[in-house]
Amino acid sequence: MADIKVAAYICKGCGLGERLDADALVKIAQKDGKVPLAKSHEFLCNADGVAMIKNDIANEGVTHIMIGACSRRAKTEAFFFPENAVARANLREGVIWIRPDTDEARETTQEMAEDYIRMGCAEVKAMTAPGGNTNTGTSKTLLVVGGGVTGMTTAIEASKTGYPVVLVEKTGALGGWAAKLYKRVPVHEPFKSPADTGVGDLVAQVLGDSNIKLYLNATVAKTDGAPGRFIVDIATESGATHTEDIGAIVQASGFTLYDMNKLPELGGGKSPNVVDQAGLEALAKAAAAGDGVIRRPSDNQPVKSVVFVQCAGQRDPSGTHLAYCSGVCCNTSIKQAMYFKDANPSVDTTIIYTDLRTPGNGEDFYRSAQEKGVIFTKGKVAQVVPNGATSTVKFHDLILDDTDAAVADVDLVVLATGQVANSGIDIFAAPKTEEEEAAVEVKPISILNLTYRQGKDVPQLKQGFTDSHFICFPYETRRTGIYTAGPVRRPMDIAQAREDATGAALKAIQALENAELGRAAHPRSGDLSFPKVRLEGCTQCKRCTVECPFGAIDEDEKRFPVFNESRCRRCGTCMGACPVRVISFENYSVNTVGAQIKAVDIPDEFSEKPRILILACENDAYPALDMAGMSRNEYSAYVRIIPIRCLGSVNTIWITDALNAGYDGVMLMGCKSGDEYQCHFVKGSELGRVRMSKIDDTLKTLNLESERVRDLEVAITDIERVPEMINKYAAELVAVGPSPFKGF
Amino acid sequence: MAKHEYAFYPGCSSQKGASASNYLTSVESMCKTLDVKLTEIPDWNCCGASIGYAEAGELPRHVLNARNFALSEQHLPGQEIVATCAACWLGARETRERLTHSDTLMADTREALKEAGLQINEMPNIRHMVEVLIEDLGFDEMKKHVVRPLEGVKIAGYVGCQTNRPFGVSGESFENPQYLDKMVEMVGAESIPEYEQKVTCCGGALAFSEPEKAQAQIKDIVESAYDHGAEMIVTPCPLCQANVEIYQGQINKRYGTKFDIPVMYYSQLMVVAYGGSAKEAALNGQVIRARRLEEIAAKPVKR
Amino acid sequence: MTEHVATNETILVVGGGISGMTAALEAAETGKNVVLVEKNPALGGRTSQLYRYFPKLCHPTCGLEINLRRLKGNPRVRVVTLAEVTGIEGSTGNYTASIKVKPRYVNESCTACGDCGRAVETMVDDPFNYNLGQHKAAFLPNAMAYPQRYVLDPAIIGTADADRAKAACKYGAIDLDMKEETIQVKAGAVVWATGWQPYDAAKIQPYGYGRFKNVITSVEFERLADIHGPTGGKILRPSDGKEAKNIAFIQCAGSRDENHLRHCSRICCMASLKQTHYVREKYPEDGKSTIYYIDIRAIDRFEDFYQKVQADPSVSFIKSKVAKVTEDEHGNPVCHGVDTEGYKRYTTPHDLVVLAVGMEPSVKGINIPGHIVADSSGFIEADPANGAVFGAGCASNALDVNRAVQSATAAALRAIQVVNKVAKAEA
Amino acid sequence: MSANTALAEKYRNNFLKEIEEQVEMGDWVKMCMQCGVCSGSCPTNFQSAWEHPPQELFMMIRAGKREEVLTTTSMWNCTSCYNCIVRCPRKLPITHIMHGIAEYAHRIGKAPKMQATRFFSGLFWKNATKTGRVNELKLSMGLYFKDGFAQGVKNGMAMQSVALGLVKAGRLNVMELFGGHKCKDQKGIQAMLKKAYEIERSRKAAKMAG
Repeated sequence: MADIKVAAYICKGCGLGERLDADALVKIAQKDGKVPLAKSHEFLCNADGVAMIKNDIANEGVTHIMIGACSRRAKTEAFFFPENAVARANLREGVIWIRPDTDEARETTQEMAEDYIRMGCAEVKAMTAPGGNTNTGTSKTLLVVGGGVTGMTTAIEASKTGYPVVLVEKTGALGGWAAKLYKRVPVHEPFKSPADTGVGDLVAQVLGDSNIKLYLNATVAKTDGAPGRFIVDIATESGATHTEDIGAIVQASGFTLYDMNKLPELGGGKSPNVVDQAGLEALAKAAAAGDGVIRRPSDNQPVKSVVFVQCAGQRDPSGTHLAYCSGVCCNTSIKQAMYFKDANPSVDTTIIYTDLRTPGNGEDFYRSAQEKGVIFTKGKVAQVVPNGATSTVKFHDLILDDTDAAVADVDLVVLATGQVANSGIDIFAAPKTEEEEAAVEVKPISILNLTYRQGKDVPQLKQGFTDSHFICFPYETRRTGIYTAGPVRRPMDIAQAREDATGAALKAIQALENAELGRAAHPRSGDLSFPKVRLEGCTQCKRCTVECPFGAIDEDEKRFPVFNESRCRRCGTCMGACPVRVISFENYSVNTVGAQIKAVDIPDEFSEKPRILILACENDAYPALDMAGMSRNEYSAYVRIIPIRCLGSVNTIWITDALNAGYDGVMLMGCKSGDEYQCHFVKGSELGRVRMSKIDDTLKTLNLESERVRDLEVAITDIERVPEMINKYAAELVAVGPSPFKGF
Repeated sequence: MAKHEYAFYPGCSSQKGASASNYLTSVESMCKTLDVKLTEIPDWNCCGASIGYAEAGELPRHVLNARNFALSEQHLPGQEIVATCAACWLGARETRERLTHSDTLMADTREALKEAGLQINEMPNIRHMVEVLIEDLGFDEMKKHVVRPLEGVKIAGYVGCQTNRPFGVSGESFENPQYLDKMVEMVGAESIPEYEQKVTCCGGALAFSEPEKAQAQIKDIVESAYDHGAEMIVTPCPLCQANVEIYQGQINKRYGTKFDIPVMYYSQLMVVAYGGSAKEAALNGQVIRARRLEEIAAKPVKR
Repeated sequence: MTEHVATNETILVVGGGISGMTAALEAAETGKNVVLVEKNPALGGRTSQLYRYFPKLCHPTCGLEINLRRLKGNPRVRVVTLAEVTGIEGSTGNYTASIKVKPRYVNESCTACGDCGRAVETMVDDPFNYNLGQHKAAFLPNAMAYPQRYVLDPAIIGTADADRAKAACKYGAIDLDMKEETIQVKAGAVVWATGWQPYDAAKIQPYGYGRFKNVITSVEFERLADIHGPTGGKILRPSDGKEAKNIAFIQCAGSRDENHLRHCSRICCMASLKQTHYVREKYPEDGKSTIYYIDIRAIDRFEDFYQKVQADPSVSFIKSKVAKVTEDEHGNPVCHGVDTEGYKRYTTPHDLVVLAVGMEPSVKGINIPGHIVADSSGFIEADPANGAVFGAGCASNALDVNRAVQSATAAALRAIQVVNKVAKAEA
Repeated sequence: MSANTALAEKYRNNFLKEIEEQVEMGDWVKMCMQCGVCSGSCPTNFQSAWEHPPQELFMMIRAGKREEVLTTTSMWNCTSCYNCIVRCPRKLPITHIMHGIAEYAHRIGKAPKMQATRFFSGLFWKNATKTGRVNELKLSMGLYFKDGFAQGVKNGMAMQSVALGLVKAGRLNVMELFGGHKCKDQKGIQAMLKKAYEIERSRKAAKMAG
C-alpha cells in the first residue's frame, strides 16, 4: 500500500466543546489512534476549518482524514474530499445529543466519544480511496429486444440522444400488438374519440434511422458479459448468428392476451360471436377496410347489439385466472364501444363492469362514451349463453340488486381478458419434473438467454411481471444495465408504454456511461469502490456466486468466482457471505469494520459498564438513530454504532470477534425482509438474517447465551422505537451478566 | 324620481287576501323607506310554479313566464323584473335561462306569444328582492335607515330552497348561505349562523298534497330553531313562511310538540327596525303573533 | 451542492419533490449539469409529507434518504431553495429563467445545532404538517430537511425574537439583512416538475370541511399517522384530541366532479385503502374504517392490495357518494347518503371523516414563451409547442409515485436530448 | 290504439330512447354514473323513502323497466328543492328529469290515478291557467274534495284550524270562492297556451316518427 498519512480533526462546535473534553479526544487520536496529525477546531465545518484541512492535504501530505464532529449525514458539502479516504466519528448526533447533559452522565459520554475517535482512526487507516473499476467496456450501443411500440420508442429515443441501437424483433414485422389495433385511446385534449395509433409513424422512423440496426425474425440466443461490454448473439430465421457488442439492454418483450378459451362459462371458444379485445380490433379493422360496418363473425350480419364483459378472467382471487387488473381494459372497451357508436348510433352497446377504472382524463373519455349512448351497467357477469347466431349475457345487476338480469339477442360479446407478460423464464420457479414440463402447453422461452450463474432471464417480481419492487425507483431491475419496459413490466397501454420506454432508454444510457467510468449504478450510484477478491484464498464454496442479489458473480470452469464489477451494486453481500474473508472493497472491508470493533476500549467485568456493538444499515437504521439524536431521544451510553452498507454485508467474523473481544452483546439493525422487503439491495437483509440465524451454533461453541446477539428490523421512522429497543436490550444484558471474555 | 326602479312581479300568493299578502304590505313599506320604486307589471300572470309540472309540459310553462316578460318589456321598457316570491323568481329565471340557451324553444315561445298579441325582443333580468337589497343597495345603505334596532331578539335565518338553489344569491354557498344572518344583524337583532336547518326543504307543495311528509321536515326546521334559542324565524320565501308557520298546530298534534314560534319575512323585520308601525310591517298578518316585534313596534323611535 | 455556472448545456429542473429530484439526479448521473429549483426551504415535496406508501407500506423518507445521498455526492446538481421561477424567456436550447429567491435569513454556516430555535419564543403554523401544528419561528423544516439548515420565519424579522436568534447563534449563521433577490439562470432545457396540490376541500360544501373540526383531508391524515407529525403518530381528532377509532373515508372528494375537478386523481382510492392500515396499526383491537366510494380504482398490480383490505373485517365498503356530512351533539361527523347497491339509506356517525381530496396540478401562473399547452385540468401535455419545456410527474398527469418517477426519468432524457444537440452545435 | 301502446310499440325494448325523446331533459339520463348523491340528497329520503330514488330510476330506465318506472309514485315525491341538481357531479338536471318523467307518465295515462301530488299538480295548473292567477281557496277545496264529498268535508275539517288562522290573519279570503283574482286578458292566455300545447305535441310526434 502506498504510504499514507492520517490526520484527525476534532470539532468543538455545536456544544461538543462544552460537553466533551476535546483535548482528551485529540490525545486519544494521537495515542490510541496513532495518527501523526491531530487537531481540534472551534468550528470545523466553517470556511476556516475546511481551509485548515485542505491546507494539510496540500502541504502536509495528508491522505487519510478522520473527522470527529457531526454525523456523516450532515455537513457533507463542507467535508467533501473526493480524493481522500475519509472517516467520520459521529460525536454530535451519536453522542452528545443522545446523552443527558448531567455531571453523572459526563464520564460515560466522554468514553463514548473517545471510542468513536478510536474507531474512526482505525477505520480510516484500513481504508484506501477507491480508484474505480478498471475492467470496463466501452460499448455505447443499446440492445432493444422487441419491436413493438415500447421497443421502437426506446430505439428512437436512444438514437435521438446520440446512441446507436440494435433492435431485435422475433416476428417479421415491427409494430407488435399496437399494429393490430384499429385505433387507440386518446392522449390529448379533448379526450372524446379514439385516435390514430401512430404505429405507422414509429415504424417509418425506425426504418429511416441509420443509427438503428434492425433484426427481424430474430431472437437473442446468448447474452454474455456486463454493462459496457455485453456480447450478444442474435439468431435469425436463416439460422445465421450475428454477434453484437452491446453497452446496455432494454427488454421490451410485451404481453400476450389471457387465453379466452379458459373462460368457457363466458362463451370463450364456444361461439365465433364471442371474441376477445384483439378479436374485436380485427373486426373493426376489417370493417374500416370495407363498408365501415362491423359484422358478426358467424354469418357476416351487421352487429346490432354488442356487450362488453369487463374483468373477464381478471381480478380473480380464487387463483384460477389472473389475480390482477390489467388497468387498460376499461378504456379499451370504451374505445371499442365507440367504434360502433361513431359508425352507427343505433347499435346497442353495453359495458358490464364492477369498478370502472378510467384514471386521469379517462374520465372525459368515459363521459364522452355516455354522451354517445354507450350503456354502462354495474354488474357481475355470471354466464354468456350462445344460442345460434346470438347470445344471452346473464349477470347480477348490482345497482338494481337483480340476480338474474340478462341481455338477450346479443350479436357480439367482447371479453376484456387481461395482459400476460412475455417475461421469459421465471428463474425462481421450482424446477419442474418431466411430466409437469409436458403438462404446460407453452414452455416459457427465454428472452435474453443470459449466461449468468443465476439464470437466463431477468427476475420477475410477481404474476410474471418484471416490474421493480421499489416505489421510488421503478427502474431497479436486478440485472445491472438490463432494463425492462412496457407491458412486460406492468400491464399498460400505449401512452404509458411510450413514457416507460423513454425512461428505460435513459437508464440504459446512464448505465453504459457509468460502466465505462467504473462507477456503480443505483443505489450506490457513483461509488468507485468495487469488490476485490484474493482468489488464492478462495475455497470455491460458491456462497458469493449464489447469494449475489444482482447476479454479478459467475463461476469459471474451476468453480472459482468470476467477478463482473460492472454488474456489481456494491452492497457487499458477497463480502458478508465469504467464510474465508477474501472479498473486500477499498473503503469497506472486513478490516475497516473489524478494526473499529477491535478499537473499542472494553472495560473489565467489574466496571459494570457493558459494551454493545450495533451494526446499523446506513440507509434506514442509521438515519433513524441520527434523527433520534436530533429529537434528543436518549439511549444507552454503552452502545458503539457502526454503519454498514447492508445487513447482507455483515460477515459473521465481526460478531465472533466482538464477542471474543468482550462485548456483552451485538445488535444488528437492518431493513424489512420477506415479500414486502424494504432492503434496497433486494435480498441483502434477508440473506444477512439467514446467516445470523446460524450464529447460535457459534455462540454455543463459545458457550455464550443466545441473548448476546439480537437481530432487529428497523425502519427509518423508528426514531422513538430504536432508542427504546437499545435501552431495553441494555437492561436485558445486565440481567444476563457480563461477557466472560472480558479482559482476555 | 326614486333611487331605484323596477318592474314588479308580486305573484299570486302576494295578492290581497292571499297567503302572503302580509309579505307584500311589508315590502311596500320597506321600499318606501329605501326609496325603491316598484311598478307592478300590468296584468301579470302566474309563473306556473314548479308544482304545475304534471299538466304544464315544457313549452306552456315557459310561454306563461314569457308573457310576463313581454308585458314588462311593453309597459316598463328597460326595467329589470323583481319578484318577491321564491317560486315566481325561480320559474321566471328558469324560463330565461332555457330560452336564452335554445333557439327552438325561443322561436316556439315567440310563436305562441303571438296568439296573445305579444312579443319579446330582449331577455329581461330576473331579480329577487333580496338580490336587489344586497347587490343594488348594499348592507350599509340598508343599515343607514335603522332607527329602532331589534336589540336582543334572537332570530333563526331560514333560507329554504328556491332562493338558494339552483341559482342562489351570488357569492353565497348552497349549503350555508349567510345573507339572511347578515340581514338579521343589520336590523340589530342576534343571528344564528350555525342554524343547521337553514336550507332544509319545507316540503314545498307537498304540504298540501302529502302533509305528513312535509310536516316531518317542518318539524326539524322549527325544532332546531328552538334548540338554538331562537325567538322567531325569518325567511325570504312565501311558501316557506306559510308552511313553517301555519302547520305548527298540526305538528304539535302529530308529535306532541309545543311549537309556537313566529315566522317572519325579512321585510317585516326591516320595517319595524326602520321605525314603521305594526300595521306597516303587517304584523297583524301573522297566524302566530310576533308579540316581541309588536312590543318593539309600539316603542317610540329614538332619533 | 456546487455553484457551477449554468449554460445552454444546463438543465433547469423546477420543483424539488420526488419527480424533480429524480429528473435532476438521473440527468446528473448521466453527466449533465443541473439547476434544481424548489420553492420550499427544503427538498422532498409532497411525498416527504406522507407516512407510508401504498402498496408496500414502506416509508417515503427511506427513498428520500437514498435520493439525498445521491445528491450530496453529486457535484453536478446545484440546489436553489426558497426559490420560484417567475419567468422563462428564449427558446429551445437557449432559455433564461428569472428566479425569485426568498431570504432564509440563515447562511451556509448553519450547523443545525438548534440554538436559535431554542432562543426564539414566537410560534408559527407548521406548513409541513399542513398547519395542524405549530413550530418555533426559527426552525428546521423537517427532520430530513436538505439543505440541513434552519430558517427564520419572516414574521419575526425586525422583532426582538430575531435578535434573540442572532444572539444565540455562535457561528454567525444568522443574517437578518438578507433580502429577496431575483437571479437569472441559463438553461438549454427545462423540466417542469411542480407537482400537485390537494383540492381545496372547503369548496366541497356538503362535507363541511372548515365548518366541522373533525372533517379533515387525506393529506392531513398522513401527518396524524406520522411519528414526525403534530400528534407524534397518534390518530387523534382535532376537536377534542379524542382517539379517532371509527373513521370514514370519503372518495372522490373533488375528483370526478364537474363542479370541482373533472378528472379522476388516480391515487385517492389506493391512498384510502392504505390509510385503513394506519387505523388498524394504531388501533388493532377496535379500529374501524368505512370507505364510501363510486368505483374502487385499484389499478393493475394494486388489485391484490384491494383484495387484502376487502378481506379485513375492520373495513367496510359502501358504494355511495356521500350526500352530506353533519355534526351531532358529541362533535361526531355524521355521513348521510344512499348505498346504491340495492338502495339502502344510511345516517352514520363516525369519530373522524377523512376526505380523499383530489389532485390539482400546481402549474398555475407558469409564464413561459408561447404559453404552455395543458389539458382541461391544467396538466402539461407533451406538445411540440412547449419547446424544450417538459412536464414531469404530477405537473403532467394525475400519477402515483411510481409513475411520477417514470415520467420524470423520461422527461430527463428529453431534456438531455436537447442539451446534447446544443453541445454538438457548440463543439 | 292508446297513446301508451303506440309509444310502447314504437320504442320496443329501447325505453331509454323513449325517455330521451319524449321526456323533458330525458337525454340526460344516460349521463348518470350511479354515484347516488341525488338519492342521498333528497329531503324526502330521510322521512319516508321513495320507492325508487332518482339514480335507481335512471338505472331502471337503462335496464328497460318501462312499466315499473312509469307507474311508480316515486317522481311525485319531488319537492323541487333542487338539492340533487346542485350536488350532482355530472350536472344532471335531476329535478326537471323527475318532473319530466312524471309529466310523461301522466300524459300517457300511466301515472297512479289517485296519487295526491299528481292530482294536486294538475289541479294547480288548471287553477292557475284558468284565470291566469292562482285561487288558493278553490285550490285547497279542490284538493280536499278529490276523494269525494264526504272525504272532502273530513279533510276540510282537519285543515279547519289552519284555514281559520289564515282567515283571521287576513291571508285567506272566503269570498275568493266567488270570483277572486284573475287576469284581464284570459282569452289571450288560453289561446297562447293552446298554441304552445300544439307546438309541443307536434315536436314530440316528429321525434317519434323520425
